[in-house]
Amino acid sequence: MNYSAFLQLHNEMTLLAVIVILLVIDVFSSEKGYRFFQTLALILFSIHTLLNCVPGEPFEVAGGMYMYYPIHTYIKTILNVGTLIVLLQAHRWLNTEENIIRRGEFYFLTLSTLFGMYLMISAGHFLMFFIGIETAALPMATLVAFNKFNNKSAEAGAKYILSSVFASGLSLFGLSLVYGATGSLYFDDIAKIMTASQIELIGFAFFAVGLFFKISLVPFHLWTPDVYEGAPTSITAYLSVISKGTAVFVVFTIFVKVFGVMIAQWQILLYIIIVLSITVANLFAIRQQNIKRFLAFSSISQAGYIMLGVISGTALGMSSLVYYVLVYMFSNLAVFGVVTIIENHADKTSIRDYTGLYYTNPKLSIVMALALFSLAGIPPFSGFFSKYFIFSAAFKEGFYVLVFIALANTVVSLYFYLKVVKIMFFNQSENPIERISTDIPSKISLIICTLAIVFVGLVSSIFEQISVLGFGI
Amino acid sequence: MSPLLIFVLIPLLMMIALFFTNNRKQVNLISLSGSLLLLLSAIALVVLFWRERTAGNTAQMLFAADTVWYREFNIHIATGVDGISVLMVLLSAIIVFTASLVSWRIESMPKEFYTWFSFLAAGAFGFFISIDLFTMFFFLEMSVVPKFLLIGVWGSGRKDYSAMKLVLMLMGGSVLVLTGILGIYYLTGAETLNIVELAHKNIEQPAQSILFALLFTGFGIIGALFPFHVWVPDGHSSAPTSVSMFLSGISMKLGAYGAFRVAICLLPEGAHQLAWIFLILSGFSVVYGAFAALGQSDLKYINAYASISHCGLMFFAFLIFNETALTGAFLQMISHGLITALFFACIGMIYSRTHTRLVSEMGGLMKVMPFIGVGFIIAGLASLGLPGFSGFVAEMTIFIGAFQNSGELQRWFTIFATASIVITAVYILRVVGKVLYGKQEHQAYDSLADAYWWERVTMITLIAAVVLVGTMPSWFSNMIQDGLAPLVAGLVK
Amino acid sequence: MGSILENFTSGIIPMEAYIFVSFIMFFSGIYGFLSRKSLLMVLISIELILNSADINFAVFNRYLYPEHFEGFFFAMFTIAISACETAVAIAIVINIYRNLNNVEVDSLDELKEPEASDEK
Amino acid sequence: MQYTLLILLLPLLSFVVLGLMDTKWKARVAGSVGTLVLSVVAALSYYTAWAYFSTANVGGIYQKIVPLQTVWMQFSGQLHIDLGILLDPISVMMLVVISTVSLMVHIYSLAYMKGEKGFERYYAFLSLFTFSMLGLVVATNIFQMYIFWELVGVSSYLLIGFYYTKPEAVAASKKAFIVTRFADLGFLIGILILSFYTQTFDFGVLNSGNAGIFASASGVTFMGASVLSWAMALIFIGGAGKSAMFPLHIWLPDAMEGPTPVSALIHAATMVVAGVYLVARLFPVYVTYTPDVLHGIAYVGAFTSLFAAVIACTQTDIKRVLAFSTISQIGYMMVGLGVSGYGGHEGTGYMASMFHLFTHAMFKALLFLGAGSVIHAVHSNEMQKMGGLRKYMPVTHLVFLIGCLAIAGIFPLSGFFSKDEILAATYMYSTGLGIGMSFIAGLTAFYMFRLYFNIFWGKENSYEHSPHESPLAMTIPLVVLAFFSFFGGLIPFGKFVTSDGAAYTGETNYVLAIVSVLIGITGILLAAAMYRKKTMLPDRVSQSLGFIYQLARNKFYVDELYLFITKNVFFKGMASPVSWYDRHVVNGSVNGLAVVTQWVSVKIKGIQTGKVQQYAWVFLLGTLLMAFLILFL
Amino acid sequence: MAEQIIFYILAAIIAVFSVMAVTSTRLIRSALYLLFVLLATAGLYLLLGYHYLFAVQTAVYAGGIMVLFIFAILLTQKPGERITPEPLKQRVLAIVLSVAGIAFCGHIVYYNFNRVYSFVKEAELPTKQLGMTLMGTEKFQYLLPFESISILLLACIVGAIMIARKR
Repeated sequence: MNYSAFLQLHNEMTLLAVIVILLVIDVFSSEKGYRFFQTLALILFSIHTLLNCVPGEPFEVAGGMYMYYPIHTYIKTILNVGTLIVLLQAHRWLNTEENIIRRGEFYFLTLSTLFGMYLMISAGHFLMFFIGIETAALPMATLVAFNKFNNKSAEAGAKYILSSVFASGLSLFGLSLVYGATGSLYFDDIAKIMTASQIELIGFAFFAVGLFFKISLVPFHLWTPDVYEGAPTSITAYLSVISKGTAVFVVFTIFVKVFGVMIAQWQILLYIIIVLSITVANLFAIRQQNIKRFLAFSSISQAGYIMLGVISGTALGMSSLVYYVLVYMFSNLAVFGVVTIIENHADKTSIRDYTGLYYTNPKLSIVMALALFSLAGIPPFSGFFSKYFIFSAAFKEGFYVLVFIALANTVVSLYFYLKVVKIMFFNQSENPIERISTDIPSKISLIICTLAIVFVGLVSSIFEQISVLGFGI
Repeated sequence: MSPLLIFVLIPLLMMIALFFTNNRKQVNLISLSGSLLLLLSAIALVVLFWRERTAGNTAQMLFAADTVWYREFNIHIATGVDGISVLMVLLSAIIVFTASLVSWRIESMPKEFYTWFSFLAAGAFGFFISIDLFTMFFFLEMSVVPKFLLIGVWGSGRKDYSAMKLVLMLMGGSVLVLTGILGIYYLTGAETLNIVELAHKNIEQPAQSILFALLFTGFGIIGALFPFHVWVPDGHSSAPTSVSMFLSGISMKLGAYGAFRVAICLLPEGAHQLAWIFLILSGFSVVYGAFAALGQSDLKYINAYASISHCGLMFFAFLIFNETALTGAFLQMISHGLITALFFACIGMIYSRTHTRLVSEMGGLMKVMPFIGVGFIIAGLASLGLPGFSGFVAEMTIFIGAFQNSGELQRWFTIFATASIVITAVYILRVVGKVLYGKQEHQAYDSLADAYWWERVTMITLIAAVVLVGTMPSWFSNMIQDGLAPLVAGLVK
Repeated sequence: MGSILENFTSGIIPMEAYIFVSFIMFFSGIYGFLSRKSLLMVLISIELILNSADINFAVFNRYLYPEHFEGFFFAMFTIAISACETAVAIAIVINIYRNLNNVEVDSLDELKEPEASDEK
Repeated sequence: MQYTLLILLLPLLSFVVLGLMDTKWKARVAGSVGTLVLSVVAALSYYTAWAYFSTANVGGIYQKIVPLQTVWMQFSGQLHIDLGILLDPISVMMLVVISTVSLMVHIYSLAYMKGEKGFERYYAFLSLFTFSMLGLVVATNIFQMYIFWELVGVSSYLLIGFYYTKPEAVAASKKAFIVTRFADLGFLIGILILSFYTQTFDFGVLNSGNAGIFASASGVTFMGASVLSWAMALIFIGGAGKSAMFPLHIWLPDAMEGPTPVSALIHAATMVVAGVYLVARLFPVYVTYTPDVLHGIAYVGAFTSLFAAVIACTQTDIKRVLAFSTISQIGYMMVGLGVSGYGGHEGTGYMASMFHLFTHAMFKALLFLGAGSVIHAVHSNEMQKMGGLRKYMPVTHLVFLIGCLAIAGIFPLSGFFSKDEILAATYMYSTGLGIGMSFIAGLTAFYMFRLYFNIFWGKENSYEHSPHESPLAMTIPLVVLAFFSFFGGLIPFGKFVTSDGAAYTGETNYVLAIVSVLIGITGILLAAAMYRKKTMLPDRVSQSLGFIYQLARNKFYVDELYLFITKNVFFKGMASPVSWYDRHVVNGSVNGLAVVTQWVSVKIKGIQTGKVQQYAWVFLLGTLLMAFLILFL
Repeated sequence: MAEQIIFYILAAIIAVFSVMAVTSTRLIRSALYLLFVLLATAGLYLLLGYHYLFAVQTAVYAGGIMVLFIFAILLTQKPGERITPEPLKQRVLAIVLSVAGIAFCGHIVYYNFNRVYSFVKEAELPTKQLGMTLMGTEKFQYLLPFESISILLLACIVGAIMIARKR
């Protein structure tokens, strides 16, 4: 029994330390000290992020139950940065009267789900993985219902937990079948034993649902718009970026590493799901009026694009995928940042309310526009690069038609992204959103996002770094 | 880093500089000096290019430079110019210069306007100097954002609809192009995206034909090939003047240039295989556009359809696959770019004064604004292919070249396409007659001002260019043939 | 089915019997989840689903792979997880009750696709 | 003889300078500059003619001289467009004609256009026209000819539309340009076909008689005719457009909306004979390889001639009468070319045609300028507003009479000689055609003198302010032209201009000559009887002719037919449907794509009900389908 | 023989009460039926020789979760309140889907587990060994998940409290 091995998990450990410190402060601090709670939390979390951003050598802990590859550092850092941005954006919202007493919980729960995601990423065993997925899901449900006196938020929480539990029930069932067929729950062992027998296949099908639910791919996406609409905006951002990003990464590793034998089968599956996800989500997105609902469908469609990296099943696909997540995170968070600010100040979430935003809040609307362009994949913004790479990765593996369909769908997605831009820029409103003076944390978050949107693509070394490590899996 | 990148850097620097401006004077100063600098650089490029050539440099691409960007995907920032791209850069510089002048007194938000406009320019220049498929596509796509905003914010009429339609259709074209580019890259198995190197690689049939169809259609959409031209009338007519000039002067040329450089040169077999389809489409486009122009009543629509007709001729010439026709095609690109820019400039000037673009509501403007009127007539005469102006040279080269093709279909369609010169004459003269001649429609027009100095400079620059091409065509055709020579060998069967 | 009857007498309970029981439980749960109106009933159904998976794990472990305790522990941890999940779910249900004064699934319909779209 | 370049460059320079200066110069300065330049050009032309005819005759044959030639555009292969100057008998003859008439018009306009707004512009355009026309005639290759052909067209357009505030003038200019452009399309296609088979544009090569260059076209037929015939016929269409042959003649009468000196220069003397010149230029090709086309040209010319003559008898606008007369006379020239053979006696027609071109230019310019002088005095184009002017305008009256006699072919005026040669050639070709042409000659005499008597005799109108003789600047050119018209016929034309370059002196067919003169005199007498005094005779005649008279008076409704075709077929039948199609079908299909997308989007919203159990339903169904797929696919 | 009988009794209980639990119209009865099912499941674990699992199942499910359910039911339902029956269509569809699922999965599972299984009849697992396994960090030892799940529990408690409390 070598407990010192735990020290190797410094990423998880420091996060736990942050969680525990915050919990203790939340519980015991005085009224005065409490004022600096958020600042402290942000500083602590930033320190945690900085401490864990350098990749090390691969290792295993607990007999392969926890596995580390250098690429994990990148994906976790991406998540850290994303979470940090979300926290920055939530800063003002948490300082409002009704939330101030709950902000300790907010930090605690958010970081707990992040911890769960760490576990998902680094798991080498389905038990760890399952615990991770539940740690990421259950506190998340409470976060979704965070505005508990708000009917929408409560309803969203209920919908989220019901769907989530249903998904994990199916997933668990599938897992039991996989276990029955292979006799192990260690990734490596399963990969060795697995033969793609029928029972394994059916187990896989049920198991995959749990993940597809998290990524919200069609047809497992139906909860997404409702939950995104109802949840507090910061949580929606968190859900759409961090939660989804993790799941996507994990899908890749598990599909390739554990279910690599049945690559032919899951490629067919993903083929259909990708086409459905992109198309259906796009079709829905074009008629949305609520910005959050709109972003929900946008994120579903983006998830479909991300899955192109998975379907390729190659190292190139992996690095493209991580890169895509990175870019998607910045772009989406920029949009959510603006949405959060406007919701907090003007309490407006309908797309129509954004009419003429450019004429009252030019900076906000430009950030939003850039982010939307990036999401739509228009150069010179990073979104273009990430899309190109992910298409390349899939194209290289011979998915010509799939790539073409996905590309054709970018036209539709461009339409609805531009619709928002159009509303913001083209016409002046009679009843515009007032001029907003943004709080400093939100500003910082938006600046970070904007810089990233512009430069992540142009600076090739970022991708090079990821791609060097992409071979690690 | 390639010296050619200054063509991208200058607009970007302009954007940065514009960011710090806070009044119209500064904005004008920066836009004027920037675009003038671009124009001078372009002229310098032409001179340097010829000096290099006469010094015996026979490399296909001059001033070539190659920086690795994304190693994983063999994406390089590869730049280089041959005779054709030099001319395209020159054309772009002229149009950017004149277009920035035309909007000298744009009413709302000049700073933002010029910022986006510079961005637009950067994309165009980048496209022409790139010889890497990825960067070409990158720059091609880069213009989507500014176009959308420029039309939507500063446009007129059904601008929302037009901006959206334009961008979506161009995006549709880009989708096909991107698929084609990916196809070329992965199916050749080449470790490069450089178009010069890719030209030596081969792709099996039928993949080559499929890719050609994708690429040519894709670029065809951008270049307004029938029946993918529908963005043109709405887009051009809703855009503000300088953007209209840019759109028809440069943007549509991006499509044609790409169709040649990428689709035809890299996929010659596919091109030969499918030429007949596109030949019919483009030949039809020529006459169709002319007829459609005849049925319009809005000046910008007329010119938009005229553009469709003229651009159809470029595509038509590409598919003839002989050096004469190809030379003609590029001459036509230059010529049409200049003429249509001149046209749009004049229309914009008239519109800004009369606040209508309907032919029926104008009349007798020649008396009120003779300078603009003369410019308009010259644009019209050049457009209908009067000798001495560029249009004639280009069209005749195309017709002669096209008729030298031994294929029956090609020759029949050449004859068919020549019909456009009559129809063009009809609608041009109709417009000139209605707008400039005859009786004045409204008394209020009496007090309208003639061209201001910046408008005069615009028109004179463009007219000078048009006349230069029209009277000294061999300077230009030599440049073009310089670029074509290495390419044609692989094309002509 | 023949083998089950045969095994009935031979002394060893066939594994399929366990699995069959768990399947019945699982799909009852599914049925409940899909059809019942009360949120609490839905939660009860979920318990059934999770529980059936536990049985599977335990049985597979016992019958097929007795050398390690993978299934055993998985079942054990899953029980804990379902406890967590129930706790959270019930908290949320109570919150719903507080807000809406009932626990009907169908009353969760404020968030849905709007009827009309503002497109022309 | 490189100085000939100056003949071209000077008018161009004049155009550029005058155009750029526009209103900055005083009208007088602009006019003088233009006129001065033109006189230099004219002097140079005369010198060139003298030099050419005195030096270029080698072995009895006039050589073609190309003093200047430069490649303007090089195409791949052998094709290239050159710009150069070709001197041969017909081009030199044309140089003389153009510069003479142009100079006269320049001088004449100084007075005629005095005080007009845009005087400077007028002179600029005149210079441009002169440049283009000179460039056309000295073209060394067919493409250069096409280039200047177009330029001529545009300068004609600009000059007709000189009074741009007058809707009729604008319409007329448009019509002229478009009709000729349409004809040019044929020209262009002809050039394309010709160049495709011969791989050359050069007249020198085409006319060299080397059969080798046409070898590749031999045996290629299309719709029963050889492809070469098609090419040459198409080229002729180009010529027919400029020369207003039926049915492309409709623009010419309308073109009279332009200033009268312009009509004299462009629409009487020079540009309208470009078609004749074109056929003459390519005559060796026509006559050797496509005689069928040449015969066609003869019949087209004859018909046009008759047709226009009949119409001319009924018109009341004096400029229109002259315009139809022009058409008729050009028809004559075409007939002359059409019936001609190559060389020697066979080639009489060619020589006669060129001769007639020359004389016609003189007397028609004279007639137009005379008419201008009348119009200047009366401020109207209508015959009814005139009458008895011989008292007020003696000089004009005299020169006009000379012009009328010349065109009527009365010995010894110039028209007699040239027309007689044509008739001779025609009779040589076909007696029937000859009789027809003789009849037309009679008609010509009749309508010209109808015009003459109506203007200068007949009942004296009451004028608001009494007409007076035109100023000197106008009468001097008239007198000069009258001189040429009178004595031009005495030039031994066959010595200079023949189809093969060798001098030829035809023997006069006296019978024919006498008969022709008699026919002419008959026409004159008839006209005198009807119009010399105010009688009821014309009305009665026109009434008795009734229907035919109405047809002729309305120009056989050709204009209306055109209008119908352009309006209903071109605009309503093509342009409107195309733009409708574009807006609704092509555009609609793109918009339709968007609409369909929207529609689907609305249709599928049903799966997003907000009911969590329904979600689970889809969820499970999806799972089972996935399992099914993965197992059985 | 007794084992078989016990098994089939337990199986019957599970099957019958599972179905009843999800079809009953009274919530409190449903909860009770669920309790029976859970206890019967515990019995199955006992049959398999997993005594420790039996204990956990009884304690956590029957002891903890059921209490939560009962509380929740009492909190939200009036005594004797019946749930209005669901529309027939919804139920039929659910039945069809469930039966289809059972048939499909049963088919696949039944015809694919053809490996010889070795049911080793042995006494209860030694608890000490279990404890060591739970606390170890080698392969097939479960300290890491054990620690991780503690975070989950803590987080869920905090979350549940946050949602459920009044403020």
